[in-house]
Amino acid sequence: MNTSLLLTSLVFLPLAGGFLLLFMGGRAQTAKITALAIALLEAALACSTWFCQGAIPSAGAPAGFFLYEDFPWIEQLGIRYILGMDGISLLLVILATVVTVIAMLVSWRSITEKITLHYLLLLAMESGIIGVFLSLDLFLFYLFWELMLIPMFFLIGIWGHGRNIYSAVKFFLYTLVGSLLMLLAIIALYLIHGAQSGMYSFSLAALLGTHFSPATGLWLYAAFLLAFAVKFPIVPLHTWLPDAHTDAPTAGSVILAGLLLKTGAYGLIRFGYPLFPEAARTLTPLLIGLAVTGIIYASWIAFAQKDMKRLVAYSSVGHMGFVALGIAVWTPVALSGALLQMLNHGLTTTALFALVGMLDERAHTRQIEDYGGLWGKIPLFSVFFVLFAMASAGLPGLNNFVGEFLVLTGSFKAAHLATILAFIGVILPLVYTVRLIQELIFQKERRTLPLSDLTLREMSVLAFLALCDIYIGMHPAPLLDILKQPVALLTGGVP
Amino acid sequence: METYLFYILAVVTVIGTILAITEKHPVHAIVHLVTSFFSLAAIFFLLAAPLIAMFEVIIYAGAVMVLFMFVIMMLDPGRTDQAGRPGLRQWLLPAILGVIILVSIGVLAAGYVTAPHTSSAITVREFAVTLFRKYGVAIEIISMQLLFAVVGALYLGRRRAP
Amino acid sequence: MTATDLFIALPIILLAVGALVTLLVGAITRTTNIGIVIALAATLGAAFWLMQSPPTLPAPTLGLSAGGLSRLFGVFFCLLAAGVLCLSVAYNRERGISGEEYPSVLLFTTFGMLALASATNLLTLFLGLEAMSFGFYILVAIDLQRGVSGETGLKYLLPGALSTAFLAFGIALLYTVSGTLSLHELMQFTLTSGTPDPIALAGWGCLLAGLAFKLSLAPAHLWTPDVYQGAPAPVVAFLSGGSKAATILFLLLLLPQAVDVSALRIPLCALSLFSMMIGNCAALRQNHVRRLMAYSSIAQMGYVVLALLSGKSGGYQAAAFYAIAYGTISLAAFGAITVIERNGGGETLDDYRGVGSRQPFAAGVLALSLFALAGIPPTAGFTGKFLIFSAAIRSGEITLAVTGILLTAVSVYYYLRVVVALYFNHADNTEDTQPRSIPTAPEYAVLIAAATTILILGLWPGKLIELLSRA
Amino acid sequence: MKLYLELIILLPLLGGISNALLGGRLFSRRSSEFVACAVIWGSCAAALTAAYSYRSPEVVEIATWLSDFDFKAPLTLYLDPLSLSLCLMITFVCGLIHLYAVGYMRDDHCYVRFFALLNLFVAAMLTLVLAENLPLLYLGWEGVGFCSYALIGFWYSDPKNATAGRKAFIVTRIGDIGLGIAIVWMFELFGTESITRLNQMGNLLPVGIVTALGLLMLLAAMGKSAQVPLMVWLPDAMAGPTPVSAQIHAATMVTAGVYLLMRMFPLIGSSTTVSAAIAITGALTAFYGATCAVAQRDLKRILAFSTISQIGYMMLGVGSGAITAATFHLLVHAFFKALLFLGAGCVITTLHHEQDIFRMGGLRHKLPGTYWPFLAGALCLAGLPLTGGFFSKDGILSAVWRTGGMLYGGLYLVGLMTAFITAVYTMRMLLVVFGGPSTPLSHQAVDGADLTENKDKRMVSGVGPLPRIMEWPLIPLALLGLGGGLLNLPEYLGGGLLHSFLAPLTGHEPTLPHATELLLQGSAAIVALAGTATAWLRYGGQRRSLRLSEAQQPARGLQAFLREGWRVDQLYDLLFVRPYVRLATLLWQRVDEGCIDDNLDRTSTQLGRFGNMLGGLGQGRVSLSLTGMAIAAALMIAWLAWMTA
Amino acid sequence: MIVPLAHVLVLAVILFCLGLICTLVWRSNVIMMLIGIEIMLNAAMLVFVGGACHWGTADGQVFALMIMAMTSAEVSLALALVVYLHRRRNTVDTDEFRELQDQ
Repeated sequence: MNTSLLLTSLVFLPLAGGFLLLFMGGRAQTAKITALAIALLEAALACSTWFCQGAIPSAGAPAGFFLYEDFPWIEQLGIRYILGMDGISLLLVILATVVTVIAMLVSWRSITEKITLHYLLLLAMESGIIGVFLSLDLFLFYLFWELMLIPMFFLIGIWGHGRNIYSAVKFFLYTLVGSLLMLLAIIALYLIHGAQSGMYSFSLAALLGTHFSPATGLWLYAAFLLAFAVKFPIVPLHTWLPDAHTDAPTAGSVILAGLLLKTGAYGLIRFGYPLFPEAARTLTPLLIGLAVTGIIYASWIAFAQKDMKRLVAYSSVGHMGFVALGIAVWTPVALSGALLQMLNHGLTTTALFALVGMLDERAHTRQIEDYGGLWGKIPLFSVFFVLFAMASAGLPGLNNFVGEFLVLTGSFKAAHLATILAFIGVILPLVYTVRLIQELIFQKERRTLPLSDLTLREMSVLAFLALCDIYIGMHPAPLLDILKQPVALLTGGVP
Repeated sequence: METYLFYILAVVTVIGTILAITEKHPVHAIVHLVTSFFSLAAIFFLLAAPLIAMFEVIIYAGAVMVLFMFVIMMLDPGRTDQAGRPGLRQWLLPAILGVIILVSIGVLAAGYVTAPHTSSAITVREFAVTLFRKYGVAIEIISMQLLFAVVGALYLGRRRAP
Repeated sequence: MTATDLFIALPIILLAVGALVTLLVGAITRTTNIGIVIALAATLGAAFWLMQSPPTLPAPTLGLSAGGLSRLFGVFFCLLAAGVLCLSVAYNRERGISGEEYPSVLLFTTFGMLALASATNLLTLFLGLEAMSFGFYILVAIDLQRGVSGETGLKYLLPGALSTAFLAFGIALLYTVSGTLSLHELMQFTLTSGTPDPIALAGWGCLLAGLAFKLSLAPAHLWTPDVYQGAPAPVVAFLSGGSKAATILFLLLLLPQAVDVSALRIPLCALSLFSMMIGNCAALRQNHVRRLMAYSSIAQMGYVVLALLSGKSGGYQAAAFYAIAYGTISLAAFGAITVIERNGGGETLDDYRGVGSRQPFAAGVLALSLFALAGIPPTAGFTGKFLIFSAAIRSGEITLAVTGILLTAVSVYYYLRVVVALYFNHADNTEDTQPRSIPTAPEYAVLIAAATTILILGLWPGKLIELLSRA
Repeated sequence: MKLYLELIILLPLLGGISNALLGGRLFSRRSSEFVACAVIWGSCAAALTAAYSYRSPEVVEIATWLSDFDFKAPLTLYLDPLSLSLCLMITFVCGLIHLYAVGYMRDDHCYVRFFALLNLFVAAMLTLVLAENLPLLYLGWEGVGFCSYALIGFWYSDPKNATAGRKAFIVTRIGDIGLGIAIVWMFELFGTESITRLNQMGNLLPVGIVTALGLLMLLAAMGKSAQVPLMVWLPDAMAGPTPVSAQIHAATMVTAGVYLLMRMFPLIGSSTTVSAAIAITGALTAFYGATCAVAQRDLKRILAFSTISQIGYMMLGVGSGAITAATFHLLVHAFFKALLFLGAGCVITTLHHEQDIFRMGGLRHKLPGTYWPFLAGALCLAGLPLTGGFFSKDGILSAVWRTGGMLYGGLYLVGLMTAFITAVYTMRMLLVVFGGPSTPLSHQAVDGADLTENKDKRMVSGVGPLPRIMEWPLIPLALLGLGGGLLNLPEYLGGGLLHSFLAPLTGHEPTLPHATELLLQGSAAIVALAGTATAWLRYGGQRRSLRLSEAQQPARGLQAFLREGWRVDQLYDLLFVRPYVRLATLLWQRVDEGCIDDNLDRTSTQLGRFGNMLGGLGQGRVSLSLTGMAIAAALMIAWLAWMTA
Repeated sequence: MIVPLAHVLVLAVILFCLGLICTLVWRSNVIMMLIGIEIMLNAAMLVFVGGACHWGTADGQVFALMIMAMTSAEVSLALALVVYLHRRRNTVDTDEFRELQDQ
């Protein structure tokens, strides 16, 4: 199998497909189907990379990367076009393609205006996100990093509801403030490295060996951390997220929770820690503290929410706290747990947002107090809802448990107190989850709402996600095996 | 002798200018200014620039000031005083700014010592050579500009249907 | 005058002759468009000549040169003028700006810019700049149908004249110190003299004040929003793109030669800081799109100054790049604004509501250029900012760089406000009353060209950077 | 052996899944019920086969589960006497309860969900019991928790039921924090999660750490086994259908905590502090449960408090190091408590879901098929001599006595007192429910309207006679309860079967001299009889109607205090629940939105205002524009002239 | 050179500042503002002429001449504008023209 341009096609196929959609302006139905076909093709392509793990990478590829592409781009500035895929990227790319397909499917009917544009933006965002997961040149990374903001901004702004404009702008600004400082840090890194080695380059592999004075390293790392922490989001930089989620359309929420949040964690794993190991170590207590605070704080707040989407959004913050904890302690088990948790959170929260979106689509309200007794009315929906809610609450046997448990196992050694507090944080999700289930699924119907049970399309999406959840919950070994090598390389653990 | 003349002319220039800018009637101001420009022209003459001195008199004191005069007459023959002289308070900030610049550059300039440069007098011929050889394009530009001044003025001045 | 001189001067002559011919033709026939066609031909011809002519030695008798930077900027000015001309056709027809004056004055303005670009001495430089400004004095007030036109002219002319006085005085002081007007000799003087002469520095103070007006740097920026609001949209495109670029070029030609930039650091810092701050903050709640763009341009020029003050570490290239990038973005943005306003749209954000669906093309280009101004990749604006901040960090201006980047984040807010108005707010009933209007072919051409350039400069800026670093 | 063990767990799991996926569509009602019961009995058969072929403790690895770097937690099962005996008990009792449930749920149209969850519960419970490593145990642990939650709230349309389920889930989960921390801590300490290996390594550690681990696990056990102070969920859990109460909240799940402690006893038992803590918890709980049970008037709540109390005994046993006795009591208790619940279910079904004992009466004649087994169960519970309950309870008490010392002496007394109270409330229940004349059920609310609320919204189709399938599972249970003593006879009667069976696990437990043993048993018997007598004096014969009329009045004083479970619920509500809810809103609106978000918004507003101010500087005057330039010039010139010169 | 260059410079600066003050002060009369600018430009010319005299090169004089020409062009345009504005609003007070400003 010739894999020479596989990664490039992986990145740009959706974008190219998106442009194809431009020429279908009026024919919304065709555009929709084309978009889905492209997304499915992309997913197939992504899955095909699974089988490339044994491939012999091209010369110059860093260890662990089985697919690697390196071309000159802006030579005058030492900017190269470098894409690479290792186990971490592989899983996240597959997640990205899957979540995009799901995002398309869940918004199949709810989007009624500017349909073509909607799907175009989804595809563009997929490109951006996959680009983030694959690029190994900081300039390229930054490009994709910013690029994925714009489609999301439009998604929230055009098809959102409520205070969608406020939320869209807030989302954009919040994330931009962080990433702009990161841009400065990237430039500084580039200059420092250039001054040291005489070779100006943005390539991650080249920059890894740069030495800093502790203060410089700390500042640069802080800038990186800020950018990633906003995306993560780590408390107290999370306040954009509930707003953005609440006001975004279903597809937007799905992608936001399923993918965008992962980019922050990914960035920290791929760039933040490896580039500034010493600074990272210095700030580890801070990150651990914030992570645990986030777990407890966000889960606690989630309990008080009245809007389902907002509740799920806060739960996202809490769950990502585990990821942050896993990354912060940077032990092999915790890190692979964190990565798995990213995946799990991507699947579970996607499903929850999809479910909430389905309710919203039918009854046009997201207030918890408007619902009740769904089990009697739409049992199929309810079964899935309980399943995913339980997964999100960390019920063993379902996927989230695996990630959280590995994170906690791995982090206990490094941070006793934090882990103990995080354990307390484990039950808080249960508190709001059972409350949500009770108010929504149980009790009596509080208002007569035009609800109908899942359609075949919706059911297939949810069934797929449910299977993934259970599979990962019961047999995470294949995924953990894929992560083993890259994680070992990053943390210096023995695979 | 010439040196004294310079200082006398300088004083006249400055006084003329001060009178011009404090005069509330524009026509009077123009008259003061013409005086000032005449003495400035004399200074130019003293500074070995007879040609510039001539132009100063012809163009500035003559053409430009007359143009001003025309416009003043045209616009407002009867009500020139109405606008009135600016009040004292309005003078404050400009005066401060002016003084800052004056003192800054003035002090620097006063302390500015240059090696006496053995300069030969600049003849008209030299002037012309410099003008046409060295700065050929400049004449081109300035002539275009004058042309377009006419174009612009005509455009602005053209009466059109309201 | 040798053949070389002629070759070098040809573009300028072409433009001058074009301007005169336009005037003459205008006097003979009243067909409006013929003037524009001639002007277009002149600009494109000049651009073509500049592009294909080989680089040559300076022509001493003319005070002109055809170095890399001059030619690059010359081409840029000509193309910009051509673009503006294309934009003006339909706009002027609708606004009733007729007559040969418009194209010929525009040509004259371009002529001034080109003269400036190829100047080798301070006199030509100064006169080129003044000719350009002079052209703009007329252009901004050219739409006499509008009541505010005269006021616009006044607001540009008076400060312009004052800035001329400052410039002249500044150059005079420089001349007094060095005894030469030639840039080349000036450089040698600077190199030999060691510590900068205080009088020369005072002259630089005057110069900077004068240029601050042209670049609309705070605190000499107050004219900008008013003029942007009052002038015809294509003229604003030219003013914003061309005159700024020309002024930057003026500085680029003068700064490295005539003075040790480190001596000017604090004033430049202050100018940069104030401009970034005032521009970005004042635009935040601005509802008038053009005023908003004016404040944005104030801020953008602040970034350019940041590049200039870190000139030695690549800042000059960055500033040059940014000048061109910003010019292109301005053309795209104001081109789109031209189209939108021409089609009966108002000028405030409220009027822009729903334009995204009524005029998708223009709105798309406007959004693109706004994102470019905000410095979002992959656009020219991002590359420009990237270069500027690289230079700033390299020269150690960390504080200013961080402030600048934070203010960039602030600036995104108001750019987004426009985007929000374009796409997110649905106008309540205008959807029906205002039909979808289609840009004319020239407008299409210009907007597509500008948008493409923005993207190309964002994705493959290597070529331009190389040209600049060679120049 | 691997196959048997796999079958034990897989059968209920498959039954549950197939019922969930196919039930209601492909399966008819009958086949659904059949599948549900068949898998449990199949599992029971597998357990029996396993027992038959059991030679020595065995570890069976089925598949990998969690495996990451040095962390390994495969799906490994461990069969030893303890888990085997529990397996047998669970499959058998659950099999009977499933059969019973077929009758009990005959009118409910949500039977698919019911049976699927019930099966899943059994699977999870068996996983818990058979797990060889702690994460797997945790899997089962949480699995039973979830099933319990879903089944308590089975009749979800009543908010009270759902709330009860939620409460159960959350409170047990609080205890799980302890288990979770213990698991990861042990991994850090030993680098393994295998229970067998952990149990061998207890002596490698300083006592302090063992104590901490033990206390953490005790916390988990408190949650799961409804021990003080986490016992509040169990009485409310009675909101579920009665088979659920019998299966989950009496026989199996609630004993999981005890099981955990027994399982890990080799590790944690080396710390006397832990033992004492367990014992104290147990004794306190036993006393608490018993006192509360005395005052209840809801049949199922009486049983619930008695369960709490009985599990307290088991904990007491564990705390005294008497694993055998605790296991013994666990098994016997499972039988008779299941029996009691099932009997109560029969009563309740017959009476149209009336649960107030003071509105029952005379059922002795009406429901003889229920009465006699129920009587047997009550005798066991009351600990009347020669019943299984008597022997098992006595085993625990004698173990406590044997441990000796001030503390255990006191605990013994508490245990004895509790035995007395137990006899009292058991007999009270028996006498009030079955004794007296048969009273027609009055449907007018007498006092607490809450009691009638439990008559849930299911459609009750007539009073039809009790289905046979609901009565006959009582009989084997009654036999086992009564004859349970044979499982582990006291030493002087030839020694216990269970004792020797468990010996490899528990090692040699010291025994008391026969005389002391007899003395202790005698005193226990006396206490039980005294209790019975007291109950008879108060509720027997004519006095019963007196109490009935007394019960018309709302409860006051001590009685109310006890009936409301020492008002612990209210206390917790005040201390934890309300602050939690309040703080959630507070954090959200004051901190998240009020502080972080509002400040950001305010900053941006201020920035905008500042900008407006800056924009207004020009005022549209050209003169100011000139002034601005002049200022710039003046300042720059001044700076350049003065600062650089 | 009959006087030190410094004295010429001082005179020029004085004139320049007077011109600046005139421009800034006379906001009520646009014609006076223009006059102020003329004074400033004259000051610049003085510096050029002085410089030319000092260095003995004609460049300064040429520059001064060009300034003169440029100024007259500028003044003519400016005055045309003044006339135009006066025709519309009947005033020469610059502060009367405030249609364009931040709302």
